[in-house]
Amino acid sequence: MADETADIRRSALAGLDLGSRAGGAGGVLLAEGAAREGFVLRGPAGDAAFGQAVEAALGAALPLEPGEAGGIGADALLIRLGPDEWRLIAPLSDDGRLAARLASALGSGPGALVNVSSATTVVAVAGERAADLLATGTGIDLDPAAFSPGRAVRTRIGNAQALVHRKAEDAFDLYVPRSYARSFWEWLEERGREFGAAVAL
Amino acid sequence: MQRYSIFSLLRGAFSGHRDWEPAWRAPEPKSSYDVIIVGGGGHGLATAYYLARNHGIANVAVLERGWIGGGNTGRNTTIVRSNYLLPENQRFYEHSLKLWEGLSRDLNYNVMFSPRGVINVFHTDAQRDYWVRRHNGMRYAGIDAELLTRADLARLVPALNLSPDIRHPVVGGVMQPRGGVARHDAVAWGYARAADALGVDIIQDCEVTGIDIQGGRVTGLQTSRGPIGAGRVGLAVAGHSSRLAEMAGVRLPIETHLLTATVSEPVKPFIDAVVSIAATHAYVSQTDKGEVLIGGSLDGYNSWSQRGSPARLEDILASASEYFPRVSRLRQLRHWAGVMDMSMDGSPIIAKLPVEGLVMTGGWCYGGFKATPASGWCLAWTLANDAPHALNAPFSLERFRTGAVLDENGAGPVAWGH
Amino acid sequence: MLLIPCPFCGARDETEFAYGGEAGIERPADPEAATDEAWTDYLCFHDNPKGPHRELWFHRDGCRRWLEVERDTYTHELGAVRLSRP
Amino acid sequence: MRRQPFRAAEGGHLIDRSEPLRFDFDGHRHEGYRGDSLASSLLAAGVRIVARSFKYHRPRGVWGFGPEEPNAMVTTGVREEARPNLKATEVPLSEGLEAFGQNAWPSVSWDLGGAVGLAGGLMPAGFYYKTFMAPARWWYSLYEPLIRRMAGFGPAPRTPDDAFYAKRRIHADVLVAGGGPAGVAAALAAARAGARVVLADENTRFGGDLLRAPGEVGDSDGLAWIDTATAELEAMSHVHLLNRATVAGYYDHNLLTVAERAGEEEGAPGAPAMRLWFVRAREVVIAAGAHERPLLFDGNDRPGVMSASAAGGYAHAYGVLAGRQAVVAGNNDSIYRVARLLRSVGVSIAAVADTRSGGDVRDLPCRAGEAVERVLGSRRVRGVLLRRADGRAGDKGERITCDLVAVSGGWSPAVHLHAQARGSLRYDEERGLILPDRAGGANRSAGAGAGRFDLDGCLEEGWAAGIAAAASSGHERAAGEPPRSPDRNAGEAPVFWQTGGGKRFVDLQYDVTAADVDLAAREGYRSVEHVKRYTALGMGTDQGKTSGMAGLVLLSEALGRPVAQTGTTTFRPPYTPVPMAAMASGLLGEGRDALRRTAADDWHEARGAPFTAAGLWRRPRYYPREGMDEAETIDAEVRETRAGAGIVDVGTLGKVDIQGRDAAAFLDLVYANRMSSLKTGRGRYGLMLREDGRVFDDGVVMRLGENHFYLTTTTAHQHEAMQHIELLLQTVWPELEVYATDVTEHWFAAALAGPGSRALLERAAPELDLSDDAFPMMAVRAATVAGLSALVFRMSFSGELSYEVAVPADHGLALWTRLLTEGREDGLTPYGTEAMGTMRIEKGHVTHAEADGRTTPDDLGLGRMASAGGPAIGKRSLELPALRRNGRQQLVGLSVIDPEARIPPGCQVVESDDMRPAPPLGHVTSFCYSPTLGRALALALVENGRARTGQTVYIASPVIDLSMAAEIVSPVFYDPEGTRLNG
Ligand SMILES: Cc1cc2nc3c(=O)[nH]c(=O)nc-3n(C[C@H](O)[C@H](O)[C@H](O)COP(=O)(O)OP(=O)(O)OC[C@H]3O[C@@H](n4cnc5c(N)ncnc54)[C@H](O)[C@@H]3O)c2cc1C
Ligand SMILES: NC(=O)c1ccc[n+]([C@@H]2O[C@H](COP(=O)([O-])OP(=O)(O)OC[C@H]3O[C@@H](n4cnc5c(N)ncnc54)[C@H](O)[C@@H]3O)[C@@H](O)[C@H]2O)c1
Ligand SMILES: Cc1cc2nc3c(=O)[nH]c(=O)nc-3n(C[C@H](O)[C@H](O)[C@H](O)COP(=O)(O)O)c2cc1C
Ligand SMILES: [Zn+2]
Repeated sequence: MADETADIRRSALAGLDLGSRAGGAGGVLLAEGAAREGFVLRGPAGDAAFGQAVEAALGAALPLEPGEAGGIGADALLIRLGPDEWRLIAPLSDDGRLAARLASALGSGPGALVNVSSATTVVAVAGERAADLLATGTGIDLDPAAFSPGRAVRTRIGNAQALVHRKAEDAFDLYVPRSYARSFWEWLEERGREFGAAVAL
Repeated sequence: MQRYSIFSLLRGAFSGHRDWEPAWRAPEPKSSYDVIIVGGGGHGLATAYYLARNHGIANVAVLERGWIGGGNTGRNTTIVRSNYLLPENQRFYEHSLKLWEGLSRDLNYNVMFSPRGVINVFHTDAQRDYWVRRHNGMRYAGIDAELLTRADLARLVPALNLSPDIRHPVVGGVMQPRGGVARHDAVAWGYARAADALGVDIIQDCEVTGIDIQGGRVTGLQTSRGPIGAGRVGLAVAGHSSRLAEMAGVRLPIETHLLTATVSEPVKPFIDAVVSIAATHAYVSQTDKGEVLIGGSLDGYNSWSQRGSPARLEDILASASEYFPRVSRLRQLRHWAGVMDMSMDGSPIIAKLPVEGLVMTGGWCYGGFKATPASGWCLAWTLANDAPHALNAPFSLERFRTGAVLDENGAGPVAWGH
Repeated sequence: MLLIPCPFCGARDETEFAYGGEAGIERPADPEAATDEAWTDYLCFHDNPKGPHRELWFHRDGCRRWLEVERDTYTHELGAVRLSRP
Repeated sequence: MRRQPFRAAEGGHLIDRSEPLRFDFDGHRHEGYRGDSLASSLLAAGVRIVARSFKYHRPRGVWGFGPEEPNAMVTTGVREEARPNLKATEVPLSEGLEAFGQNAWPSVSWDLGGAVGLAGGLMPAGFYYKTFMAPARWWYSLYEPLIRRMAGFGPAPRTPDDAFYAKRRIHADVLVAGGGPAGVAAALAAARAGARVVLADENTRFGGDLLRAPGEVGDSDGLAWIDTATAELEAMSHVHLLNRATVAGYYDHNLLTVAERAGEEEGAPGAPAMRLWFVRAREVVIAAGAHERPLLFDGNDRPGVMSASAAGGYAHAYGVLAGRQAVVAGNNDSIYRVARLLRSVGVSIAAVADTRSGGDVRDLPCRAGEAVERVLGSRRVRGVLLRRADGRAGDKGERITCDLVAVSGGWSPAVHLHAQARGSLRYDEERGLILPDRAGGANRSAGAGAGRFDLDGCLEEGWAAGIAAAASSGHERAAGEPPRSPDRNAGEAPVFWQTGGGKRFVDLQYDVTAADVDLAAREGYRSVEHVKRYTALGMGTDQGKTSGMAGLVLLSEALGRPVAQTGTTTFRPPYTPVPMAAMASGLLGEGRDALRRTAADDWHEARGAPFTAAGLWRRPRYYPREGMDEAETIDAEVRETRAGAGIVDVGTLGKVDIQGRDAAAFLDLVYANRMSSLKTGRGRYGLMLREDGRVFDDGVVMRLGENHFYLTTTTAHQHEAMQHIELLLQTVWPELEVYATDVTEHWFAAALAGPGSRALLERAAPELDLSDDAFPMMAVRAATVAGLSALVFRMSFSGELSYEVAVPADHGLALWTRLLTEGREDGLTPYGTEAMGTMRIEKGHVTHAEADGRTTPDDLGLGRMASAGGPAIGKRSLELPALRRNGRQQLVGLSVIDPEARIPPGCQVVESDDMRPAPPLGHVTSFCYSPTLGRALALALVENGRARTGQTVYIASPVIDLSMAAEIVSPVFYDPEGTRLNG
């Protein structure tokens, strides 16, 4: 299935021809992250049945700390984004299996699951100056003590809203709305001049 | 009143300027007045002046809690125009503009009204349709209005960015040639001096703290300088309207908001018209002293602080730099904010309140400086005749009860949306 | 620039929020039964104090919750902040 | 002649003599050293006149040392590169720098504008309010242009500033503003205690006043201690040291802006010209030092009259002699220190005049109880007249030859940041100082900025402030011992300001004299704010840093009231001017407003489509064709769609997923018409009202399951609609179990329209039964279309048989291109927003041009629809009298009678075609040329419009002098029976 979609799937950044911009080595590297599946999970955090259903379906506990990004297996995540909102992120190769399990576990109980896989574009920002680059456009405190690796928050960066997943102290995945992605990328590159930002493929 | 003219200045030069009289007296409050105006901004002072001049009512005091002209009159971007959409507003603001045109001579005080043209530029078909329609409507109301091509804009405002490659390119504009700017402080001072000369008492450092009402009728005011009796009371306190009305037990459809303005360091003239930019809501002009004067939209939440947010400032300055790229080479000198009386439909209230003898002018939103003469003129009429003039009859309080609101922007009952 | 302590997200800049005006205005339970006066009170006649104010803010770029914030409209000092719907 | 005649042979800790730099001032070549400021190098070169004053064009020299400079305003760079209004004291010297004095022609030393000064008598404060009034026209046509030309300091900019400016947001426990002894002590203490510290100072080097005058800390040189301390701070990872960084503004909730002139730093190629920091600090320590005050005497603006600490500073920091022979005059002990500093570089001291009686120092030519009465010399200082300070009668005074008058009127603490934070101020009568009182945020002031003038006191206060600030932000590690200094002399100055008469300048920049202040007071401008606005005192680019206090005292004297009652004007940001380009950076173009693109955007672009804006989105207007102009192309797109099939990108519509037990009940409250009666698999057009009864938004609601809906909003209102839905769910009906999710970004959608659309879709989605029975109007089905999983809705905006196909946006371009390929043989026509608009006008569908926030459902002819549902949002308002009254404007169609006529934008609808003022009946909301009907059509809102059907009215645009007759008709021009919806 993944192969079949390869030729029909088109990134929001395709028109930028990142290949032609690649190169250079500076304090920060920008790259388009691999496309992923995304699902909005809604439901009552305090409802034990809901929590159990999620846990049963995913094999991982429902994250309850704001910004907590719970791992599901090796490469899927469930992130707490709001009092009744989570984001399930899974590799394309999962092909909707996690979501399907989740949907059937929720059954007719309270909650909702919505596919938003195409809604965001992933921009990876990494390197020594990665946090400084983000700090040109966001007001959240990026000090690792305040925003530790492994966590994820939704905020505003520059000209777009972004879900920021801090993978490591100096590596971030930004999930930005698809229609904003090009403008956001260009903004990021322009702000990155200060750090000698380079584009990686 | 000592007349001002080039000759009086010459005389002054020879006497070392020792003989200038105070522009207005600093009287002690009397125990009572026929009419008291609360608020020594442009509107209050103009009301007092027109009461004395047009209606022969001179036993009048203007009470100002600080110094006259220190409210929004002293902190606005000074744009004067009558380019409104709704007929009620067109009629009123055009009356005001006509008063502006003769104001310096009327007051014998140069308020530097400068009809250099007010231009609105637009970027999309929808904006074009709206602005042209508005200006066509002005023509039908007997108001001057013109359509500008990009070539016209290039000629009138060479500093304007007409590049097709910017985010929201300018596709055209409209202009009210008779619109312009005026020297804000001079408006307060000129009205004060002229009113004082007709016998009005201007009392500064006098805060109104209560409104005395007996049998449903206003009888006087409590102030920081003691009680003062009053036959009638006019409120002209802009952002403070709801507080004063509340003293009389009246609630108003007005909220108080923050609006920032800023100036650059002064340079030689390079922007001669007033330009408003639809896409980013910024307005730009250059003062006679040389500063580029820039305004934008509200910070967007209730506030009496007179201190705006740097985020709004970034936004305003980015808009100004986008459309006047040369401005980016200047430096920002100072910024400040005002206490804005935002009404629930974006139009003013000049009306009798549900207490006998109590009237108000307020709810001026972004646009009350230009209204100063007509607001004073109408409020004076309403006070003198105990009934609104046809010009201000639509600006009633009842319209918010009946739904007959005058919503220029179609924003609905959201004060900060106007 | 205000720093609003969102009970869910933590302190965030004002620019992440949209303002919603006075909080706690009761919508008439049966609008059809409300008098014009009561209805337009609800629509147009709101509190506008210089001082403590209870108001709504939408955390648009964060948890997307409406918050009820106590804020002094003169000093901008903040008091209690809670989620409008817990 | 020596290149730098006024440079001492040695000394100057800020300069590097091994690196001489050349520069031009007003076209003359000079030389200075790396590390010099333009001011110090001009002084070294012997240039004394550097600017002309604002009003009278009097010659002006350097007065100060830093940002307080009121006089030495220069322009650097030529023509396109010119930067006006820079203070020579703040411009670092660089190789090849070109600078020009301002406000003068042809040059500052020979300025023809000086003639204006001769008419000075005619120009007292506020003179322009008193004249130029008649005839009215002359003000605007004659006087004002003249005044405008005379005013303004530097040249108007000719080009944008396209240097790179950076921004950075940062959080700190403690921000220390000012890096003098107090600030460095505070930063060190706080950092050692464990706090995250930002220390910002506007100078190139930390040290504050120690840069200007030596001092001792511990038992070593003060600057050496500063270096040690900053090195320790530098090494800590939780500390940020910012040089050349001015704390510009103090805002709500302890957000401060810091403008760092990063580009001036050597060895930082590619550094931004400036980096604007937004520091969110838990605590702030304000250690901003103090500004030296002037003395008022006749001619106190002559080049050669200078702040004493600045004169000393030029000697100490740059090895520059601000003159050969100096009179040092003042009212406090600092003048002795300055005199010695000057002497140490070779300035001969002609006299040290102390207004006080004591203070005699043997090694200097002291004159106790004496003050400068008047300056001699017309273009620059040639001497002074000294007189008894107590103004004894009969005292003729003594003339003393000199070329430098270094004056100190005491110090004014820099309370700007404290005041910006809305801290209160108090006036210390005895010391003549305005001091910070109650703090207006989480901040504390320390050192000279808080009125402590001895070095030991500054260190002590700074240290204590650092400890306290760290503690308040939760850091209490032991910080060690505070630094101390043997200097405990506070050097207090009695309040003393002026001597004699003559032209005594208070505000050097705006040429405000003591007489002007007096005049303002006599004319009734008695509030300090009135005096400021009437005379312009303190409104210059220096914002009155040196003049404010003098003005205040003069006004108080004129009014006979205590200074404390006079009060100050309001301190406002920025502390010193900030480049507009720095504020704007990152927010230009798409940086401010992202350009939203649909998934098929690349295709539209490649096809050469011109775009139109729809909110932040861009949409293709039409697809250009060889040999056709715009109008012809649009007509063709319409005709081909109506005759065959067309496809349009509708990816910009807002889309919301609604789920939950109470979803249906909730939608009944949100929409004016009922939604709960929808069957699964079916959709309905819905109208959302604002609570005031006006139409807010419209769209289609589809029921995908019992508790699952999918709805569309207009492109313009997608965010507002989502916010509105959340507001209702979270504040009005929190008990409802409904989850609303914005899925606008996930879905791409294209509409196939036209009689040929069914056949085409049949081929693209072979499993789908498209017969009217299986797939009726307003039905929705999941299907595979062109090999992609999709949702298909049958609905119509164009009035033709039409299907909307939605796929995840990542597949959007594939869907678009596959459908076009599929439809090639049917002549499938891609059409843009223009053709779409034309077709919707022909069908009388409304958009925001009609639903403009003022119209009710009934106004738009949708009254029946609204009355169908239950008590939804906005319904109650429809009962208000003004919304029910007769005579409201109603939506009608206008059919232009002359088939050749075309409607211009922005028309009014009127009863007569003479275009004379008259109240219009209404206005055109949307208009087009209808290729289908062969004439121009419009939708319009017209007073009592529906009752006027059949009448002839005029569509008119007076601004272009055009009008045309039209008939009022039903707004549904095309296929009113709707038969074409069935193909
Ligand atoms: C930044 C900004 C830009 C603007 N730009 C424009 C523009 O370009 N064009 C335009 O037309 N309008 C503009 N406005 C609006 C305009 O400034 C105001 O509407 C107008 O000046 C109001 O005048 P006023 O006399 O009603 O109020 P003010 O000048 O505010 O006067 C009200 C007075 O009432 C006094 N007062 C309040 N309470 C009491 C009390 N209890 N007792 C005694 N006195 C009291 C206040 O101290 C104040 O002096 C702008 C406003 C701002 C803030
Ligand atoms: N009578 C006297 O002789 C006399 C009077 C006053 C001060 N002093 C001496 O001055 C020193 C005072 O020490 P201190 O540390 O309090 O002050 P300081 O003047 O030494 O240092 C303050 C520093 O803050 C900087 N600054 C001010 N505002 C700023 C802003 N907004 N942004 C960035 N930087 C800013 C200044 O440029 C300066 O470098 C002591 O050595 C004291 O003895 C002497
Ligand atoms: C049209 C206009 C021009 C101004 N020009 C200047 C100026 O050149 N210099 C200055 O310091 N302030 C200028 N100001 C701002 C005032 O100093 C002051 O900030 C403003 O009137 C608000 O008052 P406040 O700051 O005392 O609250 C100007 C204000 C206005 C309304
Ligand atoms: Zn939040």
